[in-house]
Amino acid sequence: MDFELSAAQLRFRDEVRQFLAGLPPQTSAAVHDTGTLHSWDVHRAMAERGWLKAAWPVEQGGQGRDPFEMATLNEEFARAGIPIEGWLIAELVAKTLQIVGTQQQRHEVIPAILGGEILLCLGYSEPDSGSDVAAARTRATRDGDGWVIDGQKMFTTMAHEASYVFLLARTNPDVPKHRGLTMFLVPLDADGVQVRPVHTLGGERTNATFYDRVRVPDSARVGEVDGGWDVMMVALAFERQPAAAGHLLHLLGRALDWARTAGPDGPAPIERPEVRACLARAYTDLEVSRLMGYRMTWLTSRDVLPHTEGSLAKLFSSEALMRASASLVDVVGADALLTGHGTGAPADGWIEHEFRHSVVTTIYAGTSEIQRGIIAERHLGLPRATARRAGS
Amino acid sequence: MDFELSAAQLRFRDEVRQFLAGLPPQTSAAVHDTGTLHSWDVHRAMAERGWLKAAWPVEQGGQGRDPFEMATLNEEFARAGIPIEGWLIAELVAKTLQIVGTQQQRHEVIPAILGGEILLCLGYSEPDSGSDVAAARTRATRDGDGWVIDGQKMFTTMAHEASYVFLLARTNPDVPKHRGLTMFLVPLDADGVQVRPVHTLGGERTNATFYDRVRVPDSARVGEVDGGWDVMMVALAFERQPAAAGHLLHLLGRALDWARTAGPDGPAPIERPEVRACLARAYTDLEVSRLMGYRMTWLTSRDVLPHTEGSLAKLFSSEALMRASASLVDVVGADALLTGHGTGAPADGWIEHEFRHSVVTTIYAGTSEIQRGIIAERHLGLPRATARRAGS
Amino acid sequence: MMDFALSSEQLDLRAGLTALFADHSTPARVRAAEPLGFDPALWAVLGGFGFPHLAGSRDGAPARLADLAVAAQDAGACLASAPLVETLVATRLLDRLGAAAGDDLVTFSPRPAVAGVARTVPWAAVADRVIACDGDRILIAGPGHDVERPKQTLAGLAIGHADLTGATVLAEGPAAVSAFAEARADWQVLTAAALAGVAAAGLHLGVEYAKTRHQFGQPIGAFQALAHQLADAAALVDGAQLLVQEAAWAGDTGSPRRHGLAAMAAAFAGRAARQATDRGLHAHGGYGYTLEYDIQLYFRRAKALSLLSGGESAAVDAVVALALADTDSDSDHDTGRR
Amino acid sequence: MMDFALSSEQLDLRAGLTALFADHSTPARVRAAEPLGFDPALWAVLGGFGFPHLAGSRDGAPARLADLAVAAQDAGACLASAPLVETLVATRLLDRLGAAAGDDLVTFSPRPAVAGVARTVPWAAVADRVIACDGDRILIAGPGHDVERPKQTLAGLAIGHADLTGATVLAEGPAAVSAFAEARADWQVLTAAALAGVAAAGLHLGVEYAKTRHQFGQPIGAFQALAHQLADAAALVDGAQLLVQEAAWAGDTGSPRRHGLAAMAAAFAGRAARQATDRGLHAHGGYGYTLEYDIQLYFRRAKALSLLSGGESAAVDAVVALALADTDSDSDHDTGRR
Repeated sequence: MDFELSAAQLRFRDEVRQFLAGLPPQTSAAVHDTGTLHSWDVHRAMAERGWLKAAWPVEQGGQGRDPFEMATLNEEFARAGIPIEGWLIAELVAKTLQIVGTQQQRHEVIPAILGGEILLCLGYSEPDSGSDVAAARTRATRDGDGWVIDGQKMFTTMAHEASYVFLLARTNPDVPKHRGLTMFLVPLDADGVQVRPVHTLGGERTNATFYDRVRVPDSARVGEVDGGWDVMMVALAFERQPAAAGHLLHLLGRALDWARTAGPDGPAPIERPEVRACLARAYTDLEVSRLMGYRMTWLTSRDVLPHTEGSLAKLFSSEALMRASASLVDVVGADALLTGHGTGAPADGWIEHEFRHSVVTTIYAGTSEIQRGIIAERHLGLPRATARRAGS
Repeated sequence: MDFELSAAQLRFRDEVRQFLAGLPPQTSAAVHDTGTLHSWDVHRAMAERGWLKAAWPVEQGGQGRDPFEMATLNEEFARAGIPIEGWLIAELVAKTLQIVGTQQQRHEVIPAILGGEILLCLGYSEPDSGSDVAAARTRATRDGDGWVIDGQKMFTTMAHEASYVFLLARTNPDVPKHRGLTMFLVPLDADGVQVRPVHTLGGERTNATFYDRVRVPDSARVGEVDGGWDVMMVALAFERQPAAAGHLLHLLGRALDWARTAGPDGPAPIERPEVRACLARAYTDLEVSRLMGYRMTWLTSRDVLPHTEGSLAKLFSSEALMRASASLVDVVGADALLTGHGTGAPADGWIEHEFRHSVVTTIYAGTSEIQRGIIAERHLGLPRATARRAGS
Repeated sequence: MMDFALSSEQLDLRAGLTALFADHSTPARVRAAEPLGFDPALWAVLGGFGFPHLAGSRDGAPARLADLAVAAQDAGACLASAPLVETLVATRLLDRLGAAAGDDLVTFSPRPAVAGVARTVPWAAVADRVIACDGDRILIAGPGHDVERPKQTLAGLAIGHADLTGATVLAEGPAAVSAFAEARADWQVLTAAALAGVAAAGLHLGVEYAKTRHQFGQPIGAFQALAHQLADAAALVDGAQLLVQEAAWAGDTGSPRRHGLAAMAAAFAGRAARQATDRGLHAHGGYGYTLEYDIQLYFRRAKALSLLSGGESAAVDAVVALALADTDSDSDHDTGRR
Repeated sequence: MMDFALSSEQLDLRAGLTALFADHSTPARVRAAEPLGFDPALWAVLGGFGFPHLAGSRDGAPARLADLAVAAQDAGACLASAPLVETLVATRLLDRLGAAAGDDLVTFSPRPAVAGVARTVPWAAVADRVIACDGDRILIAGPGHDVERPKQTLAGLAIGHADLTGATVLAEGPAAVSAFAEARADWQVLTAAALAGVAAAGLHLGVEYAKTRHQFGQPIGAFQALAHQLADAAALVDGAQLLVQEAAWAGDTGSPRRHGLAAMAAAFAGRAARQATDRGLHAHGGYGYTLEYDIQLYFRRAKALSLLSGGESAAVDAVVALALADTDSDSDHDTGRR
């Protein structure tokens, strides 16, 4: 049993911290204020340091960083409040293409991703299929050597900055829903693609994307025809650790700064018992969230596929984030009504910001209900329901 | 809108309070310590005052008390911690017999109940049917002019003090489960009846009762053959208000007494912020529970059948009782490990006692899950499920 | 004798306001009034309806808080972008102090001033005058008073910090302290009513969405886990409505329990509104997080009003005092506990 | 390098104890030991296994807290009616103070004495000696010390109040304060381990019951509402186990985070155990409330150990101190937040 990073891992963490310390002041606020949780400046600076391919083997031009180093990199960016959504999504697709992509896809797309030239977005969710993602209705129809895509995707975050959408489409409506799906890599500048902004409670911009007779060659297909579900499972296994733990880390940092700073009209908030109780509860939940995350990293480092550890981590950390941010707003009190960064709001607006953001963390990447269902069935071995009867 | 009892109602409340004040000290502890939440002394004293038939019309020998007076009587006994389970169960059956019983049953059984001579118990639950009470398997088989009863009932509280069990039995196994049940009034001294004590976490004694070829005449039948479910619905409508609100009232009284008494080693607990916060939360929940209860009384007083008001009251007050008693035990601290009445335990052991008792209030008379189901479907109009699928 | 029914006057008031808000406080209008959160056209219509003057006494009899609570609840349910609660409270306070209420927009600071500034006062950014308590004095500032307007707030409400330098003294000494306590209790009851309205409407949005949204072959509201979360919220919403009614009645009858009940109602209605809108939003899945759906408006308003009222911690002292007073009054009859 | 795996020694220890408890700490034995909660025969068997001496140092190297935590967790899972945690803590403390541990049953008071009395000390009712802290002194009382034994307790644990009059001073001054702080942290970690064991076993009982109990034509564990309550509890149980491991490791490595983590682990494991046993009991329906089912034993033990540890409020100061120290240490690298 060991709960410490190795000396090499700590060295890399310090390198990341130095990078973050060298960013212009207000980078975090500026990136958030654009609504797009991606900064090309930061992205290119990361590319310069080779970090976009840090996890890639040295023989493939990467840095051969181990899973703990990668987790640390994520965590330090989260702590500093610098969003790297764009990179995380693109890297996830790159890793998936490395396994299931064609040689052409691997050679054309992966270097552009890892070099920091392009971003990608995920086209899974649709207006009528969120939790039930396999119910996707966007169609891909054979057209000679290629395909024609028609439909709509929802929550295609980064689509307005991305070059491709990694798109789940129905190619066979006559088989069980999981078995009639195929994955495509669709260029967002193709004719017939439209991107409409969707703004959110947390201030982030996401998008609805529309596909009207969009033609792609068969080389845009990723994986087998009707094998899209399997491709998506590969991609899901690469999903980063739950983002909620990173948000909790960021929130607690901001909250602790706020709590130990004396205000003009009195002692530091941390002197108040309800502030201390709230911080203690939240900090404990943060520790547990981080341990759950590091355990997933540890499994990855041993090439063990997580079983239900991911669901436990996702459920716990996102619910903890909601609880913590809501209570912290409460202990800030009426002044928490004041919001925004650089406006004189308490904790420069970050406590209130994380509160508004937190609600989505129990929704995306599998709602808390989905996670509880997985834990109930696969972790606890509870039976599946056959039917629900009256009043029960 | 009015939230005050009338002068007559207040006079009756004072009468009840004077009665309770005149009981020997430690009556509450003594009754609880027997495990049987019934005192024949108290019961007979109530009978002397005519309170056992207080709700009965004057022309039938009762006192014609209105629903608010009856609610007040219940509440004052609850506040004083004097259990009247025995009377409440017996009265419920008396009211049911008054509507659906035969003339013989009304003349023989009701006066004995209202005179304080006999108690009854309810034989609904079985080892394999708790929430799903209509799944009862205890059989009643025709035998000449009478019936033979075989089976087992669970949670037949008061059976060891009662003269009859109001028993739900299956008379027809070949129809949908709700339609093959019949209700009987079975004498507990009949041959073949056995009563086995079952002790509980809260200290109360309940019973398992066994029925081995128990013969009863057809005159023991209550309501139509295969009409038992309808009879039970009549009885359910007479179920008193949720007992949890009364327990919360009792708990808060004890807790406030404890909180404002200075200990040997320091100031009164009520000076501690966490004690105050806990009391304020619990007292607020008590006020809401009482309002929900009084609203049901008000509906009764206007001869309106409650719709989902009972479920809202039951769910809220029992969950509030669990929360309140668990938190109060926590603020009492390590000394809450000391238990029992008259042993020097904090609050004479009552906070810890209500904590142990509270867990059953979210289970009996319809679990919280049953109540939430009723509220979801009938109060909110949410649809019933047809099936539950993977992970959701 | 207890009676939970609304009076026919209250039912008429509700019907009138429901119609008014359906025309003049649509979600589109609520959005258009953001970020400040004030809709002058709606305010003018409410003025035509008689607000806030109908909070004053007529023929010597003060307006009933229970009626005003009906109005506040309706306004909350439609997220009315108008200073209804605070102007009603200010009108009642001026009435109580024997001061004439003009046609100015007068708002009320529910929290006492600190260092001569009333901070985070709802509607101060658009009010002509601000009433606040500073020590044992009740002050009224403006017009032309110095108000700092924050750039952004969680949910409109035209928040401002009002500098009370040079403000007129309306009352001082024990009479002022006591009048402020009454006004604060009025504010708590009416804010609780608004929160109960937000809670009920937010829950309703979640329930209606859950009835129509299908996943895994059935409406999501048929999934027990989601349905039960909404049922728990429904119990809180129901409790909040009852508590608001009782607290308003206590204010109208001068019950000694009125201050405790007002604090209780504000805290509980805040809890109900936060949970109902939170679960209502969650029921919407990813759509609940988008600005295109209305539930986020309710979610933000619930938290904002709850923060203004100080939440549960602000109610502790008043509720504990009520609990102790009730206990003493119940044991006047020398029941004791056996 | 992080490693979450138990060592082979720990796995062996667990296997040995699992077999031992399966024979000597059955539910029947746990019931038979009530109300006092002490099973002398089990204690003798544990003595044969090497408890509590194996908490002492061997060849100059102190026993590992991580190993003792494995034992405490197994004991918790079987509700062992024996003073395992407290005697291990006492042995480590005596070892640290250079005092010889005899064959006496020596228990440890996790809370300091008040007015010369160590109140509510686990196992004081059956111990030969009691170690307690009074001001800046560590005292050891007995044999023949004056112990008041409460008649009834929530869950056995042979609670007693020990009068420390005339007790022997083991240490005093700053060294004593610091030694007590270490011992208290040890106690928190091992109690957290016991609570994690209670939590996991209580949850397991609830889950197994829910798999077999049928209502409305299906196992009740297939109803989403119940299944999801158990899933939430499972996440807490999992978190408690991780936190116990980390806190034990921090104690063994002398990490400056050890006191904060020990307090955190005790508070969190208490939360997990309370919720897991509460939901486990609820899953049993009416049967959970009867003394015939084992879940109530777990429910009571979870609350009792949690009360002994002081729950979450007792952990606040240590956790806040940890949070501040972590923040300062992280910003030594001058990252700042952007």
